[in-house]
Amino acid sequence: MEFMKNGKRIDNRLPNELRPIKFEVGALERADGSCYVEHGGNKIMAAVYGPRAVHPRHLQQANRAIIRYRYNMASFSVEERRRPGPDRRSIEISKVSREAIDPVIIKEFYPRSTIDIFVEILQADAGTRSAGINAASVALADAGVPMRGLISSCAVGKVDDTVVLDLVKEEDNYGQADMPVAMDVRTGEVTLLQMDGHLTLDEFEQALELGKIGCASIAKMQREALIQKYRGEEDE
Amino acid sequence: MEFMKNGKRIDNRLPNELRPIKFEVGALERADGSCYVEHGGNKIMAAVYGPRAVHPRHLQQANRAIIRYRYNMASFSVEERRRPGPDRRSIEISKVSREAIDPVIIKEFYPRSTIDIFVEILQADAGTRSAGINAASVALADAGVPMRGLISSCAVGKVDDTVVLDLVKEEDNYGQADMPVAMDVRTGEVTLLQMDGHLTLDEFEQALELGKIGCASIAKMQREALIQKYRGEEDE
Amino acid sequence: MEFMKNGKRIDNRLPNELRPIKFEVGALERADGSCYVEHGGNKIMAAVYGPRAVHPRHLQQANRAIIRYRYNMASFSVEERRRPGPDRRSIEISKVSREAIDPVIIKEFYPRSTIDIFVEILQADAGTRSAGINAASVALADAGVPMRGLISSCAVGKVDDTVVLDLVKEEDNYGQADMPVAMDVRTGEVTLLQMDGHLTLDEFEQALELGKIGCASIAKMQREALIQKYRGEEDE
Amino acid sequence: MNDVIAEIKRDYIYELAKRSERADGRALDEYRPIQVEVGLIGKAEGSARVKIGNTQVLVGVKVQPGEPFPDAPDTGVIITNVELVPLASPSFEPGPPDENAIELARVVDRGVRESGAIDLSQLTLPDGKVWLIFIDVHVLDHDGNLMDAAALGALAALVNAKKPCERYGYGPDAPLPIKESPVAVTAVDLDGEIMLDPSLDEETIASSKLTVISGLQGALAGMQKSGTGTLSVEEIARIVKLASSKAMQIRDDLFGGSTDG
Amino acid sequence: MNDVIAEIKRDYIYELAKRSERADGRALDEYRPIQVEVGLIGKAEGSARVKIGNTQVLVGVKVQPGEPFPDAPDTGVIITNVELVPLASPSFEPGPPDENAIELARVVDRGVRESGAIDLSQLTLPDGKVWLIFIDVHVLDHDGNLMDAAALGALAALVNAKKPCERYGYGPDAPLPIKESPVAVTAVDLDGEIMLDPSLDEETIASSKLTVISGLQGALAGMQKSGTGTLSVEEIARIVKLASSKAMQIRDDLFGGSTDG
Amino acid sequence: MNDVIAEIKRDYIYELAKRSERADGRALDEYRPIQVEVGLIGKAEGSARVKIGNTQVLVGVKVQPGEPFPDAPDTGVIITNVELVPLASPSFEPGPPDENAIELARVVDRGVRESGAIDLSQLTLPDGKVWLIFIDVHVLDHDGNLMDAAALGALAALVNAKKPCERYGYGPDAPLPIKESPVAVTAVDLDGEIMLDPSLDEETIASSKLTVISGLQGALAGMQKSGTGTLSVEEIARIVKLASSKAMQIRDDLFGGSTDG
Repeated sequence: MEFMKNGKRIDNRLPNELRPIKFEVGALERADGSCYVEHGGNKIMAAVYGPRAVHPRHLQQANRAIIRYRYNMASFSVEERRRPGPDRRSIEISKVSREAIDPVIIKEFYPRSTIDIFVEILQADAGTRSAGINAASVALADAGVPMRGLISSCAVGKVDDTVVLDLVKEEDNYGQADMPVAMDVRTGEVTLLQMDGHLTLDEFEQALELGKIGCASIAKMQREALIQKYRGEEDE
Repeated sequence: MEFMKNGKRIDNRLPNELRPIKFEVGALERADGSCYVEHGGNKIMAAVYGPRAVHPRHLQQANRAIIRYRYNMASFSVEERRRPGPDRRSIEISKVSREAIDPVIIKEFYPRSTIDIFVEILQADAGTRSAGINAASVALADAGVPMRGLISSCAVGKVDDTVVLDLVKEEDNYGQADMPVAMDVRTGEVTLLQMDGHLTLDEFEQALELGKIGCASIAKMQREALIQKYRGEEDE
Repeated sequence: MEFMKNGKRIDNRLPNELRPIKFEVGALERADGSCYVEHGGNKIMAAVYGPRAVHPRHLQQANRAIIRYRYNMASFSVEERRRPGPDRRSIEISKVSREAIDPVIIKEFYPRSTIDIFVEILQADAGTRSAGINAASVALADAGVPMRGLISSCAVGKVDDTVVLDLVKEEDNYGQADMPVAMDVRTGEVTLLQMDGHLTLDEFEQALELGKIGCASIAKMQREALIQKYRGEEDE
Repeated sequence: MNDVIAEIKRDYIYELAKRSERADGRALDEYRPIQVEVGLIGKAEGSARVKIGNTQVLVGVKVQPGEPFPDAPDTGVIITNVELVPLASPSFEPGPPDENAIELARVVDRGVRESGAIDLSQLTLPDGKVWLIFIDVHVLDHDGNLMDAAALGALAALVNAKKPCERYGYGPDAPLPIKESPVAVTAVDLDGEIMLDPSLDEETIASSKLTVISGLQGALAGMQKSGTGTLSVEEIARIVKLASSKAMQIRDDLFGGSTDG
Repeated sequence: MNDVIAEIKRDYIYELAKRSERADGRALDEYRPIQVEVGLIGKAEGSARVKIGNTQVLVGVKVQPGEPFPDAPDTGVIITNVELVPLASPSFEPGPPDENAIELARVVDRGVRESGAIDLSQLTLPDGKVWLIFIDVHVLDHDGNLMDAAALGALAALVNAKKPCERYGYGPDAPLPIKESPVAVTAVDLDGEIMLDPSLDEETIASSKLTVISGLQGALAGMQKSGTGTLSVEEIARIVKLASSKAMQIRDDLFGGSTDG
Repeated sequence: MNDVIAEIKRDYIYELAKRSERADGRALDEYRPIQVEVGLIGKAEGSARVKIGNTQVLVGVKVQPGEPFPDAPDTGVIITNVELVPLASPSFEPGPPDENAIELARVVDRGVRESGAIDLSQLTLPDGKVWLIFIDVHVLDHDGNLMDAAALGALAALVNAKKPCERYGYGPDAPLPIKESPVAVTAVDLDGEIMLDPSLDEETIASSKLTVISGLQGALAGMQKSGTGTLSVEEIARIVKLASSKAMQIRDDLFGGSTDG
C-alpha cells in the first residue's frame, strides 16, 4: 500500500495536518457536562456525572474524589457489528484514558465522591481514544469540575517512512507505527503515551515533537468551543 | 395450519374454554408458602419465602417490603434441552410477573424486608407466565402474606380470525395473536397486559372481555383450592 | 493397556512405592508462607496469606477465622492448553481440599479473619489435589498458622486388579479405580476421601491401609522439609 | 432527586393533571417535539437519531449474511438489543442489560416482528444463508418515554437501511423489504387523566405505563403494560383507541403516511 | 434458625444419638420413606421424582444426538447438572451452581459413569454422531440427604428414559442400555453413632458426611466425604460395609433387585 | 502497609533519590539480579521462569494447530494472557483479569507482535490451518516491575519453544521462527531522577512509569506510560534513550547478543 504521494496522504492531507474537528459542548441534557465531537470519521459523545456519591462504598477515598472512565464502542460503530459490552481493548483504553485525564482534575475538593466520565464511540475511524479524551476533557469543563488544565490528545504515526499526524484507519492498520499522546499543552506535561510499530530514536523524537504541535492545535479548538458556549449563554 | 373446525379447537375445546387446571396448595415443606399447578400440559411449582431480611442491604426500603420474583425454566421443561439459568425471555417475564403481583401485596406491613417469589416451570406448554402468576398468588396466600386480593391470569389470543381463551403451544406458535392478562377480578384492576400479533380494535375489545371471563374462572379455582386446604386443616 | 509387569509398574515402581517428592519451604517472598513441591511430574506452588481481614465483610465469623482454598491450574500445566479460570472440576477440588485442611487449623485464635490458601498447579501429572494439599499444609506451617497437626495426602488406586499407591497419569486415566485420601497421620483422622472406579470391599480395605502408609511417608518428608528450613535459619 | 423535592414535584404534577394541564404546557395528548435524522452512522447499513423533547436515542442497523435458525431456513433473522449506557442517565449503570433494557429491546423487537414490518421471507440468499438484521438501540439522553423513541428509531433506521449486497458479492445494494410501519404510543394515567408521551417526571410519578404499537391500518401489533400500578379495563380501552389514532398522526407527520416503497 | 434454638437442637440430637435414637423415631440405619415416581415430565425422554421424607428432587433426562468428544468418537456423552434453586431452601440463592451444587452433580455423574450404569459404547449413531444424555437434577425441597435423592432420581430417570430415535429418524425408540444400578447411601457420624439418611438437622449438626455408591454385586463405584469434620479409618470401614448392604436393600425395594432389561 | 509506614518509606526513598541512591543500594540505572531458567514445564512447548530480584514470573508457551483469522489466512496467531493470581501478592484477587492484568498482557503482546519477534508468515500448515501460539504469563511473586519480567519471560519462552509438528503429524519438531528480540525496560521518575527496574516500593511511590520496548538495533517497538502522574517531553526523551541502550545490555547478558538461529 502506498501512503504518500507528492507529499500528500491518502486523504490529501499534509503530514502534519489534522483531520477536520468539531466540538459541540453541552450536547446532552441529563449529564452534568457533555461534549460531542466529530474528528474525521469519528463520532463520539462524552458525558460527565459528578462529583457524586460512590457506590459501592468501599471504593470511597477519605481525602479525594475517585475518577472513573468508561470508553465504550456502540455495536454499530465499526464495519463488522461488535458484541456490546467491554472487551480487553476497551478495558485497556479506559485505563490509559483515565490516567490521561486524572492528573489535571483537582480531586481534593471532593472527598468521598466520584467523578464519572463516559465516552461512547458512535462511529469509529482511528484515533478514537484520543478524540474521546479530547471530548471528555471538554465535558469535564462543561460540568464545572475544577481542573488545573485541559488535556488534549492526538495520535502520531509513521507511514512510508514519514512521520505523520492524526492517522486515518488505513494508515493505522497498515502503517509502520502508531503513537497516541495526550498532554496539558500549557505545562507540556505528557499524561498518555503509547506506541507500537517501529520507530528509530530519531523518528521517535520527531513524532513526539509533532504530537506536541497536534495537541496544541486541538487545545485551541477545545478552548474556543468552551468560550463559544459560555459567550452564547451570556448573550441569552 | 387449520385451528378451528366445527367451532372446536385443535384440542377440542370451545373458543372460550380453559384447559383443565389443578392447584395443590402447600406442596412444599421448606417454603413459607407454596403451590403446585397443572394447567393443561404446564406443570409449575411456586414458592414464597418471607417476609425476611434483605441481602444485599442497600436494596432495603425503609417503609415497605420489596418484592422479588424469579421465573425459571427447568432445563428439561421444553422439547430441546435449554441451558440452565436466566435468559432474556425469563428476565422479562420475571419483571412483568412481579409487576402483576406487586399491586395487591400490602408491603407497608414489612419495612426493610423482602418477599421472595420463586416460580419453577417443570414442564412448559404455552401460558407459563400466566399459570406461574396464578400459582404464585396462591402460594402468597398460603404463606400468609397480607394481600388486598388474589391475582388471576390467563392468555387470550386469535387463531383463524377467532378470539380464543387460553392458547395451547400450537395456537401460541402459529396463531395470529397472543395476549396475556392478569387482574384482581374483584376490583377489575388489570395488573399485567401484553400483546403481540395482529388484533383490530374490535378484536382487542373482545379479547379483553374474554380475558376478564377467563380470569374470573381461575380466581374461583384459586379460592376453592385455598378453602379446601384450610378446611382440611380445620378438620384435622 | 498392561500396567503391571514382573511386579513392577509402568514407571518401574513397586505397587506400594511413592514417586520422588521434593518440598521447598518458603519459595515465595510476598506470601506469609509458601511451599513448592515436585511430586513425580507434578510441579505445584502453594502460598498462604493470613490471618488477615475478610472482604466482603458479611463473610466474617464472629468467633473464628474462615478458611478459603483456591486450587487453580495454569493454562500451560496440561497437554492441551486450558482456558484460565475456575471450572467445575477445580471448584470441587477447592472445596474438598479446603475441607481436608480445615479440621487441623485452630480457627478460634483469629475471629473475624480469613486464612487464604492458594495452590497453583504449574505442571500436572495425576494426583495434583493430593500434592497440592501436602504443599498447602507445609505452607500453613511456614506461615506460622497454629495447627493441631499436618495433613498429608496421597492417592491409591487399582490397576490390573492390583492395589497401588500414588498413580501416574496413565494409571489414573486408564486404571480401574482412583481413591485420594488425606489424613492427620498422628491421630489417624481422615479428612479427605474420594473414590471412583470399581473396588470390592476387600480391595477397599487394602487400599485404605495402603493410603495410610503413603500418607505416613509423606508426613515424614513434610516434617523434614520444615525442620531443615528452621534449622537453616538458626544456622544463619 | 431528594425526597422533599420529589414530593413537591409529585403534588404539583397531580394538581396540574386535575386541571388537564402538564408542567411543560403540553396538552394531555400532545407529544414533545419529535426529530428524526437518518444516516448519521456511515458504518451502519441504516441509522437514525430520534429526539422526543430531550430524550435522545441513536439506533444503528447492521445487516450481515449469516446462518438462519435451523427450524426456519427460509427466514431472515432480527436481533434487537438496547443499551442503557450510563452516559444517558444518572440511574443507568455499566454492565450487561438489566430487566429494563431487556424489556425495552423485546417490546421493540416484537413490534417490528409481529407487525410484519420486514418481510423476512425476502431475506434469503442464494447460498443458503440469510440476512441477519441487528437493531441496536443506543440510548444517549433519558428524559422519559424511551419506548416510543426506541421504536421510532428502529423503524426509521430500518427504512434507512440497505442490504449491503455488493460488499458480500450478492449484486447491487437494495433497501430492506419494509411492509409495515409500526409506531409505539405510550400513555400514563394520572388520577384518571391519560397523558401521552410522558416526560421523565411524569413517568416516575405514574405507577404504570401502557405502550401500544399499531400499524398502518390502525390495528394493534403489540402492547406492554409496565410498572407496579394498575389500569382498569375502561382506561385500557380508552388508551388503546387514543394510541392507535395518535400513531397514525405521528406516522403521517414523519413519513408522509407511507413507508412502503 | 437462630443460635439458641440451633444449640438446643444440637444438644437434643446428640442426647438421642447416645441412646441410639433419632428425633423422628427412626432406627439409626433406617431411611425415611422413599417414593419414586417416573415419567412425570412428558417433554423429557426420562424423568423421576424422588422423595426421601420431605426431601424432594425432580430429575429430567434429555437424550439428543450430538458430537462425541474428539478423543472418544465411539462413546456416548453424559452431562450432569444440579440446580439448587432458591425455591427449595432458604439457604439457596439464585445464580450459577455453587460449590455444593457442583459437588452434588459431579458425585452423581461419577456414580453413573464409573459404575458403568450405561453402556456408553452402545450410544453411537450411524452418522458418526452419538447420543448425548443430559441428566438435570432440579431440587424442589431440601430437608437433608440431597446426595442420595439425586443419585436415586438420576438412576430412576435413566431407567425410565428412551432414546428418541423416531424423532431424529433413527428407527424406533429404544430404552437406554442400562447395565448397572448404582445406589448412593450417605451416613453421618454423631459421637461414634453412625446414622444413615441424615435429615437436614442431623447433617447440619454432623461435621462430616460420607456417601458411598455401590452396585448390584455390592462393589464400590464411588465415595465422597464432605464437610469439615474427620472420620477414623475404622468408622469409614464400618460405614462402607453398612452402606453397601443398605444399597442392596433399597435397590431391591424399589427396582425388584434388577434393572437390566 | 499502613499509612504512617507508607509515608515514612516514601520520604526515605525520596531522600535517597535526591542523592541518586536507592534503598537496596543499586545505582539508578541498575537492575536487580536477573535469572532466566527455561524448559521447566515439559507439558508446554516452551517455558521460562524469570526472576528480577524477588519478582518472579513463569511463562508457558503452547503451540497448537488451529484456524487462522478469516482476514489473514496465511498468518499464525498469537494470544497473550496474564494471570495475576492471588498467590503472588496480597493485592491480587481471584477472578477474571482486571485492567492491570489486561494492560500487562496487551503490552507484552504488542511488544512481541509489533517488533516482528516471530515471523507469523512462517506459521502456516499444509492443511490450511496455522499455528496458534498461546503465551501465558503466570505471575508467582510480585515485587515490582512485572512488565519487564513478563516481557522477558515471553521472549525466553518463545525462544525455548518448539512447534510440536510430530504430535500432529506435520513432520519433525522445529523451533519457532524467531526474528527479533524485543526487550522491555521500565523506568520511573522520582523528583527528576530516573530509576530503571523499580522495586515494588519505588513503583508504588512514583506516580507514573514508562515502559520502552526496543529491538536488536535499538529501534523502538512499543511504549506504554502508566499511572496517574505526568512526564515532561524531556524526561520521556531521556528515558527512551536510556532504555534502548539498557535493553541491548540485558539482551547481551542473557542471550549473548543474538537470538536468531
